[in-house]
This record gives sequence, structure tokens and C-alpha cells, in this order.
Amino acid sequence: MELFLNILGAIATVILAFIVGMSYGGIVRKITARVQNRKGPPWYQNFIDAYKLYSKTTAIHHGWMHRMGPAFLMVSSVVTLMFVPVLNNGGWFENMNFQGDLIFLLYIMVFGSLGMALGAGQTGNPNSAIGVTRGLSQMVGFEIPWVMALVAMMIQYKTTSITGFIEVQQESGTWLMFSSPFAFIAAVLAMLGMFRYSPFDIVGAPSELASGPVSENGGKYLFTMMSSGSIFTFAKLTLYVDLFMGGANNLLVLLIKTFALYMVPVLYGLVSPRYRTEQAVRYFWGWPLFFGLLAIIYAVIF
Amino acid sequence: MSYDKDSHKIFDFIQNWARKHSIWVLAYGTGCGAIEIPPTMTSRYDAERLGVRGAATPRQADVLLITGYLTTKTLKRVIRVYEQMQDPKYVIGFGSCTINGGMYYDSYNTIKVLDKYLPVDVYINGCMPRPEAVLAGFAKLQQLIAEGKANGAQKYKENLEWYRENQKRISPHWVMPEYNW
Amino acid sequence: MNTIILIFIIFLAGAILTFLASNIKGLLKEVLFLASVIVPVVMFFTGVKAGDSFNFHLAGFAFQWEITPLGYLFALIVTGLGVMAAIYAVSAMQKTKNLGLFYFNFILSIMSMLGILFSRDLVSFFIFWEIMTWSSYLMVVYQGKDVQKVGIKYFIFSAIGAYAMLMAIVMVYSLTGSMMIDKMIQSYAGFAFNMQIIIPILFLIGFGVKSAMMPLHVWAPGAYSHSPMAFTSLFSGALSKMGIYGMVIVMAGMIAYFPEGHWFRIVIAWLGGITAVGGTLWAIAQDDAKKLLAYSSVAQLGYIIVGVGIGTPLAMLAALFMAVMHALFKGTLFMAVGAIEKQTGTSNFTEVTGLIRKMPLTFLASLMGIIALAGIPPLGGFVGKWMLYESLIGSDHYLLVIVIFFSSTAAFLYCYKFLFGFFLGQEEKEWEHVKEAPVLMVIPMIILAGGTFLLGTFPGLVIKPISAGLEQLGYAATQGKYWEMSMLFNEWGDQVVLEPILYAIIAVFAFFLVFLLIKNHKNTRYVSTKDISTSGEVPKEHENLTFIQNFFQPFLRAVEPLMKRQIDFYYNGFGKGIEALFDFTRRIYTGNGQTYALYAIIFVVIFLLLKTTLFGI
Amino acid sequence: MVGSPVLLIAVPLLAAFVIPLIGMIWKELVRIVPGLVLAYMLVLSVTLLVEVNQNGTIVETIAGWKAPWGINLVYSNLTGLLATIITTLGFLVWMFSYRFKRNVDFEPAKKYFIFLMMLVAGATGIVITGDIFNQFVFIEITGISAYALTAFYTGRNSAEAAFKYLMMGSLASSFLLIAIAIIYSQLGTLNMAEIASKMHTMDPVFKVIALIFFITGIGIEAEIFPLNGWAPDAYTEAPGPIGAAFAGVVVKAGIYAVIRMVFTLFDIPAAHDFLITIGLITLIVAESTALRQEKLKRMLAYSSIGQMGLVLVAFGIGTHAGVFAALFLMLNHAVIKPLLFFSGSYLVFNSKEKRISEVNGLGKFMPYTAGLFALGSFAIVGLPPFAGFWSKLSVLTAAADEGLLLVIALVLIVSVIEIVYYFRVVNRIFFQEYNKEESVVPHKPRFNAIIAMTVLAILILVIGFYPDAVTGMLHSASSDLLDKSGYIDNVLQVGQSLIR
Repeated sequence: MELFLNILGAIATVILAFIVGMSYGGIVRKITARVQNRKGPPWYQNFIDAYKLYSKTTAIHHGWMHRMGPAFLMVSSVVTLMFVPVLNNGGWFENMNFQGDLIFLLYIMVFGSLGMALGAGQTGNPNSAIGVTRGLSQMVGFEIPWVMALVAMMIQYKTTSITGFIEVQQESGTWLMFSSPFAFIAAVLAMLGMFRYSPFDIVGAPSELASGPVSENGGKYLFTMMSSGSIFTFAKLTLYVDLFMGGANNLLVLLIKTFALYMVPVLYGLVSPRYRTEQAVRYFWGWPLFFGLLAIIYAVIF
Repeated sequence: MSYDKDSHKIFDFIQNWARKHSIWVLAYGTGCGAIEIPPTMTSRYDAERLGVRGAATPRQADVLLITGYLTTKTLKRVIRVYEQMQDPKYVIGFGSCTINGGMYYDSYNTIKVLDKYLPVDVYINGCMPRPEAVLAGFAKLQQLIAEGKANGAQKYKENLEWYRENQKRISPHWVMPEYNW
Repeated sequence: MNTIILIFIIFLAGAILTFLASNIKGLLKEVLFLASVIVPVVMFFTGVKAGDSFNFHLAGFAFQWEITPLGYLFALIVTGLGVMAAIYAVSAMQKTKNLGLFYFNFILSIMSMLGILFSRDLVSFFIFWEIMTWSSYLMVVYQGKDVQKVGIKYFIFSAIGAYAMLMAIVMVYSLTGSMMIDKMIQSYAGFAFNMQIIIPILFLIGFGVKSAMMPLHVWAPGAYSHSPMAFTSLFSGALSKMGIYGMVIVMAGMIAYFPEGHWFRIVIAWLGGITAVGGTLWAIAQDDAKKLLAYSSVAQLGYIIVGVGIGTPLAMLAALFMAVMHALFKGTLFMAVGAIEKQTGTSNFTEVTGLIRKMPLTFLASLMGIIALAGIPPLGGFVGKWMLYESLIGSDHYLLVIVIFFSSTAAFLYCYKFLFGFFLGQEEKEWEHVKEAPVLMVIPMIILAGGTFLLGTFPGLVIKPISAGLEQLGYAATQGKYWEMSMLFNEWGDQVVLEPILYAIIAVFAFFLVFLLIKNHKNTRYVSTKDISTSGEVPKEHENLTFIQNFFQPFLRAVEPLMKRQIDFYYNGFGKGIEALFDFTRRIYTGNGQTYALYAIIFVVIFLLLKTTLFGI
Repeated sequence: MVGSPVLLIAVPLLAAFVIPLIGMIWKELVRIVPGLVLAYMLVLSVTLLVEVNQNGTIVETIAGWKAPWGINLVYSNLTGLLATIITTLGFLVWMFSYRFKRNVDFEPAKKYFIFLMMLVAGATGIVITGDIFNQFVFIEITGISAYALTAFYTGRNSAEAAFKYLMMGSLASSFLLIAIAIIYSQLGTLNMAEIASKMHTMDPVFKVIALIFFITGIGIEAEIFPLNGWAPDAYTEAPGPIGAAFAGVVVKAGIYAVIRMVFTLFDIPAAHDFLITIGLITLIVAESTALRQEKLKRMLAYSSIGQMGLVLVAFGIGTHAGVFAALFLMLNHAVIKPLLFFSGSYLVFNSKEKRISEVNGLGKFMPYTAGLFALGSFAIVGLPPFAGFWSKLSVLTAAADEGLLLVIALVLIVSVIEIVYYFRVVNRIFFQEYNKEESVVPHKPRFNAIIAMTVLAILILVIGFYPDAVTGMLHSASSDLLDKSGYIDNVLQVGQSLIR
């Protein structure tokens, strides 16, 4: 019975993440439009797109890896979500997190991109491969400050579990973004790369790479990717909120916090042109790295 | 649309509604009409509010937008792109040139009537058609989709031999993969 | 007769018999070869248990061969991988010239590795070490390409390492009067301070060369890529582990003396870290699969060295676990490259692409190997990486965590390059005829890849022998419950560690796979890789659109400052300088009789003049 | 009882004079008789060695004159061992060079074997004689035959090499004579044992001067740097087997003379350090020079010199372990280096320049010979499980016992250099393409040569796998060398202890 409830909780989490992620995507489109002095699509435009993609025929495939690529991506997103406690008080939305899950997350988060990259590779489209190399390079870039921030946090609070961090924040009453500011700054700067908005949208790069890794995927493949991207966005945002912003006691708080956080990469992206790959990589090894080091020093000293 | 033979009516309705409000456009932009696409998409006319949005590759696109004249040399490419698109798919002929050749009516190297080579769902008249006309064209397409009448792809499939014959007349060295879905 | 000595005798006799039979037509030599690898291994597993020993005296030195728990663990790697590689080799090396030499050296390598693991005295340790060195050296030069450059480099570095070790050995001998490893460890604390530093450093040079530690790694890429792939899997998988084994032993000797966080340990750990980063970056830049894997081996060994250098129980556990894993997945990958090279004739990414549908089993094995290498759950590589991170954080080596993480993230780049370069991308007409590798080559790959999967799900299988080995080294703090040290395991106990995660992943994965398939399996059909969206153009048969040249150029441009200085450059300069110097000494011998006579006179005169200084009279 | 030690000298000398005569009976006898003689010597030396091992040192007086008045021969564990090495090698050289070149006709063969006999006789004499002037004579005999053998191939280069050798040899003789004269004038005796027993009475200044002249004189034979300029030329230009004989026989005798001086005759402790220093310099210079050689035999020659330097270092350590190591090195060198010269001389058989680059790919055509060369290379650089490893290990442990860490480090560094140049050649032989036309098939070794090489290879493997086969002998030999008073007693009290 307990297992059944757990599974039910997991499914509920996924659905929630899907809905929230998709809505956020739509809202971002709306915001982008408003910034550009347009009316923009309705906030639910992403749902329409998703459904349309789902209803399209998918008549071709380039082989098994190509078919499994989106599934890999989805697995990665869902598993990531499973390990992120959505709400503080546990219950249905706590799912599978365990002591030390941060390191696990770091790896499982890449798993999907690699699987997707394999799928993209099998299509034989050169644009896909170029996009993949860019994505992997950029990943090496932003993972460094991100991990530095996490390590600094681990040093400072002697825990490697996300729930551990939430507990720390509940006990002390302050958000970790205030008690370890440098780690937060490093993490947020890394987040810019993680969300792949401008200026770090070098993977898709519609005008030069024809959307890169996904260029051979349409219909249901694209639907899977789109929804997994939404889930992944939600999972990442929740992770940040859990780590730095004290988690959330109910859904409304969660939505406010995640949305506020989400605006950082979105708004930064709106006013930035695109970097070249090596510029993007080097960007993360500049100030973000510096803040990461500061964070570690700060953590070691205090 | 009546593609999925085993689908139900209400399902059709939802599908068509979604398709209608989410039109991903692959703009074939080498004709002079391509200049009208940016104003259509950007803030002045903002096609995105109708759900119209650019797509990067034929695999993702719903609509193939032929912006203006089509030379005999590029016809092959356009056909290839069209055949790579996934069902359901639509073609919009953009400008007079796609209807009857327009100002290139006597040119030796443009094709005159696009419909002989690709199943056009909606024509947008004008030389050039202004963005308002383009939006009107999209609205027409949406209407046709909602009614389930935008079935050019099916027509193409059914009359493939006829289309191929016309196409091969323009491109004598025809080396293209088979179209069989 | 003692089983231990019998094992060695069978190895030796088998090697010689195979060598002699190599000119006989038919399958005799193959049968002999397999028999002389498998029979002793079977004897090892059935007739020998930890604690057995064999003692004798030779040339005034006491020899003691004993099977220790740690040795048993490494022997598992050597024998397991050895048998697999042997089976693979029989098929892979067909129709090669000079097979006798190959088989001879192959058997001798396995024998010498087992010998190293059995030796409890430094003399036989060194003897087997050297046998291992020259037999592997003969493998490196076996194919006759670049022998002067690659082969000599390998042997010079091996010799430098071996002689550094020999120096340490004789120093230990002069200090303790005994060649026993146990004696050395016991009396280590009583050595003079300079000896306490010098001896481990000398040992470290010796072991560092074999385990390709920066800056002693320069031989590795050439040697790994030039030896036959059937041997390289063993070379990289097992032979390099001997360096690790030695390090573990030396560290165990020092453990009592150097406290945690002593600068000496930190230096070793950082050397390992630099090795990992450097190896990874250079692997990314390679266009040849063998070179890529060779640099990757360097990097992977770097992780292990980090673990050994840190030296906490968990770090040791991580290092040894990673050693086992590395043997498994690197064996698989080198075998896969060998299979591809055999089927296509090249191992260069820029030449061969799109083999996934031609060699699906090889791809499967490579995929699993790569996933394990990258340390992605649920395969075994992750468990090792996890423990390494945990131990590094637990022992306050924060910057090392970053370094290691950087290296293992950057490793994704070459992992992808490996899979993409060979298997994905455009399917070429040139490689249309390529078939799956012979079954004898595929089976070992699949078995080894399955091993990574097994260990990822049930790490307890090797953690038990590892913890037995660690107890032998004196890590008795946790009473045999090593899994409890790592947070990864204590959640679920020793056996079923990652099962829930695994099930979850499998369930979700299966769900979406089914979703994708059932919904449209009827309508979905395969289209070739020429049918891609290329702006309407139809690629011709001969046009290869695969993007593989300068694959990671932007990334490499970003890390250019790190890669500008190659250590090889300095070594070459040093070598050239030495040769020039020797060319100068060579001119002492002018070839002129008068000069020689003059030398003799000067010799006498000098000594007559300096007789008081020299002879004290 | 097969014979007495004197026969070890007398028989080959006699044979040397008889060879031209019996050549008149049947030409082939010129080749056969030396073999018989050497075989006899081999049997005799081994028997005597066994006997010495059981009963103690044999001191043989010539013509009934007791020491110190008469000439005497000392056949002890040490000298017996060296004599056995020399005779064994002599026999193997004969076997190898029995029709070394098919076209060598009667006249050169006669000369060749005459001088070979004299060479062996002289070397044996140097080792077993107990009289210092007698030793000088034997050095001269060895030298003269060596000059002649160097010039065996009548050519410009051979003649030049032989002339250099001759010149240096004459220099050596003069120095030796001076030294002997000094000693005789001071002590009034030429018997080694008596000199040793009276040495403490000698004026230190004369003592040192005598030692310096001695070492210089013998050092030329023993290839000490910088007195060894003749050696590379001689080794290169002499026939292959003679190179082996030089490395195995002549040098060993020279080294013996040096250590006899240092250990027994003179009581100067600083001489040991001197040996270490000069040995190290010899080792380093020779090995570094060998690295830059282009000719195979010349490389082997420098390697040989280097090995002798190492032997001197080991002797210089002066302890039992050091002497043991040195003797072990000599033994191994006497086994390995001839193998290298034998096989090497076939590898460059057809080439005129004898360059290393000409051995490319020969492993394909003469796998056995090339394999043996590789075996020899592996052994001489000290790779286990071959013979050279044990001697190198003994040297290092002996040095470590005395705390000579710098020596160990230098020896090991030089070993790396050694590895480099040997493996360059091995690589070329086996793993590079044959760079001449296929039609030029290399010269295959003859049956007798193969046997000679195989014997040496087997010895290498036996010593390598079971060093205890020889260590007992070496240990007693090294005790013998270090037992100075025992030597004096044995020789001077010959009347009382042994009736012979």
C-alpha cells in the first residue's frame, strides 16, 4: 500500500512538474513578447504546441539510438525530479531523496543529455553533432562553478542531502542564499548556462545549427523532449529553491519562489546576444569560478 | 482532418483545434517575398499571437511557406523539403509568382504554377503581399484546418504520379528517394 | 607439489610450448595458448586460497610467495581480464605473423602479474616486475610501427621507474637486512627521516611510471595504442594496476607514519588529480580511438592515484573499486576498438563512421563501457566516483573534488566522441560490407560489459574482497563493514545497494520506450542517414556529412592555455641534450693512437702528482 | 688426477708451436688440434677446481724451487675459477671459429689458432702465476698474440687498430717493468706472496709510485679509463670471436692482475676508493660513449669497457659481498658478452661498415641468432630472469650495505643508458623492415657456431633461473681473494703444507 502511494505521489509530482514547466515556458514566451513590444501567444501556447506535436505522425526513425534518445532525456528528467523534494513537509512530493543524493543528481542530470546526444548522433545530421559538441563543452563550463557552489555548501553545512539543506534552513530560519551568498552567486551564474537561454543558447542556435541536436526530431520525439525539458526545468528550479531559498511549505510558495528564480536566466537572456562556444566556456571559468572559490574559502573559514 | 481512420470525432476536433493554433512555419525564403516574413513575425504584426512560429527543420514544421518565385533549379530542393515534413503538413503559396508566374510569367527558369508540383493549400495574392495579407492567409489556413479541409498532403499522396511527372519535366535528372508514406 | 609454484611452472611451460608450436599449422598453438592461460587460472581459483604460501631461498635471498587478500583481489582482475583477453586474442590475432612471440609474451605478462601479486619479498617482486616490463615492451613493439620512438620511450620510462624502485629496494635491504615487504613496513617507522622520505618517493616513481602518473605518463599513449588491442585491454586494464597495487602497499607502509593530510600524501593526490585533468584534456583532442582510450586510461588511473594518495579507508575503497571497474570497462573498450580495427582496418574516427547497425553488439558493449567510464548511474563507474567524492569531501580536500569533477565532466566529451566517431553519424558506403566481429571477440566484450552492470547493481560483490584486502593493510577500524562507510550503501546495506534506483530508472525508461514504440510502430520506418534535413539537398552516396574533424575545437580553444605546454617536449629536449653531451664524451676516444698514449702518460703524471691527496701517503 | 696446473700453460704453448708442424701432415689438423687442447684444458681446469674446492689451494712449484726463490703457480678457488672461465671461453671461441669464414684458407687459419693458443696460455698464466715477473711475461705473451689477432684481417683499419694496441701495450709493459723494478729494488723479491708479506716494510712513497705504475700498466690491459683507447678499435677490427675472447679472456686476466695488486700485494686502503672512483668514471664514460656509436661491435666494445668499470666498482667496495658481486659480474660478463659478440658478428657478417643500421629486420632471416642476441642484450642490461640481473642486484646490495647511495644511483642511471642502446639494436633487428634487397640473404651461422652460442645461452638461462648453481663457487672464490694471510701462508709454507 505504501509503495502504491509512493508511486501515486511520483506520478502526481511528474504531472505537476509537467504542468508547471509548460506554463512557465508559455509565460516566458509571453514575457519575451511583451519585452519586445508584442502581444505574444497566450500562456497556454506551449500546451497547444505539445498537443499538436503529439498528434503529428512520426513516420520515420534513424535507428534505435535515435528512437531511444528522447526516452533517455525523459528518464533523466523524471529521475532528477524524483530526487528533488518538492515540498518541505515531505509526504507525497518527497519521493526518493536520500542522504548524499546531490552527487547522484549531478550525474543523473547529465545522463539525459548524453542519451539524447547519442540519439542525435545516430541521425547523421552534422548540425546535431555540432550542437552536441557545443552542449557538452558548455556543460563542462558551467558544471565547475555549480559543483564549487555545492561543495562549498556541503562543507559549510556538513550534509550532502537536499533534505538536509532544507532542515538546516528551517532550523536557522535564514535562507542559505543569505548565509552563504558566494555559493548562491556562483550557482546562479552556473544556472544561466544550465537553462540555455541567451547568451548561452549555443546548442540549439536556430539560425546557424537548425536547432542542433533536435533537428531530426519532430512529432512525438519533439513532444517527449519538450515535456521532459519542462519537467527538467521545474526540477532544477525546485532544486535551487530547496538548496538556497529555504524550500517551500506549500505549492503556492513554491511557485512564487521558482518563478522568481526562473526570471534570472530569462531576463538576462532577453538582453543578451549569443556567445561563441569558447566564450561561453570561458565565461564560466571567469567570475563564476571566482565566486565559487570565494564560496569555498568562505565555507572553510566559517 | 481525417487521417487517423480509427479516431473519433471529438478527438478530431481537439486535434484540429490544436493544429490550428500551433502553426510552425518553415519559410522557404529565397524568393523576394522573404522580406515580408520578418515584419510578419516581429512586433508590428506579431504572428506568434496566432500560434504561428518559425521552425528550423522540415521535421518539425507544419507549413511550408513558398515565398515568391521558384526557379527550376530550386524546385527539387523544395520538393525534397516538403517530402521530409511529417504529416499533417500544409503548403502556402506566397505572392503572385506561385499562382501564375506573376512578373516572371515569361521567364525561362522559373516555374509558373506551383500547384502543379506541390499541393498548395492556401495562396496569398499580391506582389508582394503585405503582412496583413500574410496574416489573412494564415487565418484562412487555420480556418481550413479547423474544418478539416486543408488536406493537400493527402491529395499529393493520392496523385503522386501526376505530381512526379510534372516535377520530372522540370528536373530531367531526377535522383530523389522514393516518397512512400 | 605446492599449487602456487605449479601455477607458475604451467605458465612458463605453456609459454615456451606455445612459442615452439607457433610454426605448426592448425589450431595446436591456439589450443596450447588458451590452455596455458586457462588451466593455471582455474588452478588458481580452485586450488589456492588466501594465506597459502611458498618459501624458498635463491642467491642468498629469502623468497616468499603468499596469497594475500589484497593480492587475491588484484589477481581477480588479472585472471578475469586475462582469460577474456586471451579468448579475444585467439580470434583477433588470426593470420598475424609471428604469433608465437605474441602468445609467449601474453602468457608471460599474466604470469608476471600474478607473480607480483604473490610476492611478499621485494626481490621476487622486482623480478616479476621486470618480466612484466619486458614482456609488455615486446608487445608494444610487436607490430613494428614506430618501435624506436614508442618502444624505446616505454622501455626507458619503465627502466627509470624500475631502477628507482630497485634503488629503494636495496636501500630497504641495507636498512633492514631483509627483503621482506612485511619487514619493510614494520621497520619503516624506525628509519631515519631522510630515508622515510626518499624510499617512498623512489617507490612512487617506480609505481608511478607503470600507473602512468603525471609527469611520468608520456610513454602511455604511444605504448597503449601501438600494442595489439588484444593485449592493450590487458595492458591498460590489468598491467597498469600493478602500479596501483604497489602504491597501495607502499602507502600501507607509510600509513602508520604519515598522518592524514600530510604533505606527502597531498602531493601524491594532487599528482593524481593533475594526471586526471591532463589525461582527459588530451583524450578529448585525439582523433585516434586507441590514443583516446590511452589518454583516458591515464586519466582514470589519475582518479585511482588520488584515492590512494588520500589514503583514508573510504578513499582506498574507492580507489580499489575504481581499479576493478577500470579493468572491466577499459578492457571492454579496447577490445571494441580492436574489433573495429579488425573489421575496418582503421581506428581513426575521421575515417570510419556509422557502424552502429553493422556492429550492434560491439556498440552495445562500448556503450556500457562508456557509461561505466563516464560514471553515470546505474553502471559501476558511478559507485567508484561516488565513493571518491565522498572520501574527498570527508577528508577536506575540497579543491581536489573540483579538479576531479572537472575531469570527469570533461570526460563526457571524449566518451561521446568515442561512441559518435565509430558508431553514430553517417553510414558510409565504404563501410557497407563491414560485419559484426567474430563471436569469440564479441563474447569477452559482452561479458566484461555485463560485469560493469553487475558491479553497478551489486557493488558488494567486490567490496567484500576489497575490504578483506584493506584489513590486511591495517585498516581495521570499521570491523569489516566497509559499505557502512559510504552513505551510498548504508541506506540499503551491503548487497542490494542501488536496486531501487535502478528499478525506478528501468521502469521510467521502459515506459517511455513503450510509449514511443506502441503508439506508432506500424507507421514508423527506418530511413537512412542520407535522409536528413539538409536544406533540401540530397546527399550523394560518396558525400560524408559526418561532423568529426576538429570535433571539440571550441572547447579545446577554451582550454588552450592548459594544453600549450606538453611535458613530452621537455623530455625530448632533455633526451637531446643528453645525447649531445654524450656525443661530446664520445670524442674523448679520438681514434688517434698518440692521444691515447698521451692519456696514459697524463694518467700516470696526475696520479704521481696527486698521490698524497689520493692515497694519503 | 688429470694433470697439474702447469699443464694449463704448458700444453697450449706447446700446441702453439706444434700447430705449424702438424699442419704439414693434414691441413684440417690445424683446426682440430687446438680444439682438443682446449678441451683438455677445460677438463683439467674444472677437475682442478673441484679438487681445490675439496682440498684447498694447490701451489705448484716449477722445477722444485720453493717459493720465494722459484716460480710457483697458485691454483686457488679464485684463480681456478678465472682459469676455468678462460678455458671455457677459449674452447667456445674455438668451436665458434672453426671455419668461421668458409673461405679462410690454410695459412690464416694456422696463424689464427697459433695466436689463439698463445692468448689462452698467456691469460691462464696471468691468472695462476704466483710470481710478479712471470705475470709480466704472460701479459706480454697475451698482448703479442692479441696484437696479431687484431691485425688478422689484413687491412688498413685492422693494422691501425693493432698498431694502437701495440703502442699502448708497449707503454703498459714499460710501466709494469718500472713498477716491478721498484718493488724488486725495495723488497728484493718477485714472489707475490713474499712481496705481500713484506709490503709493510716498504717505503710508502715507493709503494704508492709502484702501485700507480702497476695500475697504469695493467689498467691498459684491463681497459680502465682513460687507458682503454685501444680497446674499441681492437674489438671492432678483430674477428668477431676474437672480440669475444678479448672481452671474456684478456680483460678478465687484466682485472685479475689489478685486484691481486690491490687486495693482496699492496696494503693501501685508499686504493679501494680509488678503484670505485676510477671504475665509476670508466663506467659512465664508456656507457655514454656506447650510446652514440654507429657500429655494432664498437658499441659492444664500449659496453664491455663499461662492465669492467662496474666490476672495478664492485671490487672497490671491498667487502665480501662486493667481491662476490664483482666476481659474479665477471662470470656473467664472460658468459653474456661472448654471446653478443658471436651473434653480433653474424648479424653484421656481410656488411662492410658493420653499422647498426644494417641489422634492420634481420630477425626475419636468422631468427635463432637474432633471438640469441636479444637474449644476450636482455641479460646484459640486467633484466630478470636472466643471468645479468643477479650480478647487478649483488652489486647494488653490496654497495647499499656500505651506504654508497651515490654509487647505486649512478650505476642505475648508467643502466638506463645501457638499456637504451641495447634495445635500439634489438628493436632494429626484430621490429623494423629489412632495408636491403631481398636477394641479399644474410649469412647463416654454421652448426658449430650455433652450438657455441647455444651453450652460452643455456648458461645464461641456468644462472638466471638458478643462480645458486654458481654462487657457492663465487663465495669461496671471494673468501679466497680476501684471505690475504691465507694466500701468503699457502705459498710460502708450501713445503710444509702440500707436497707436490
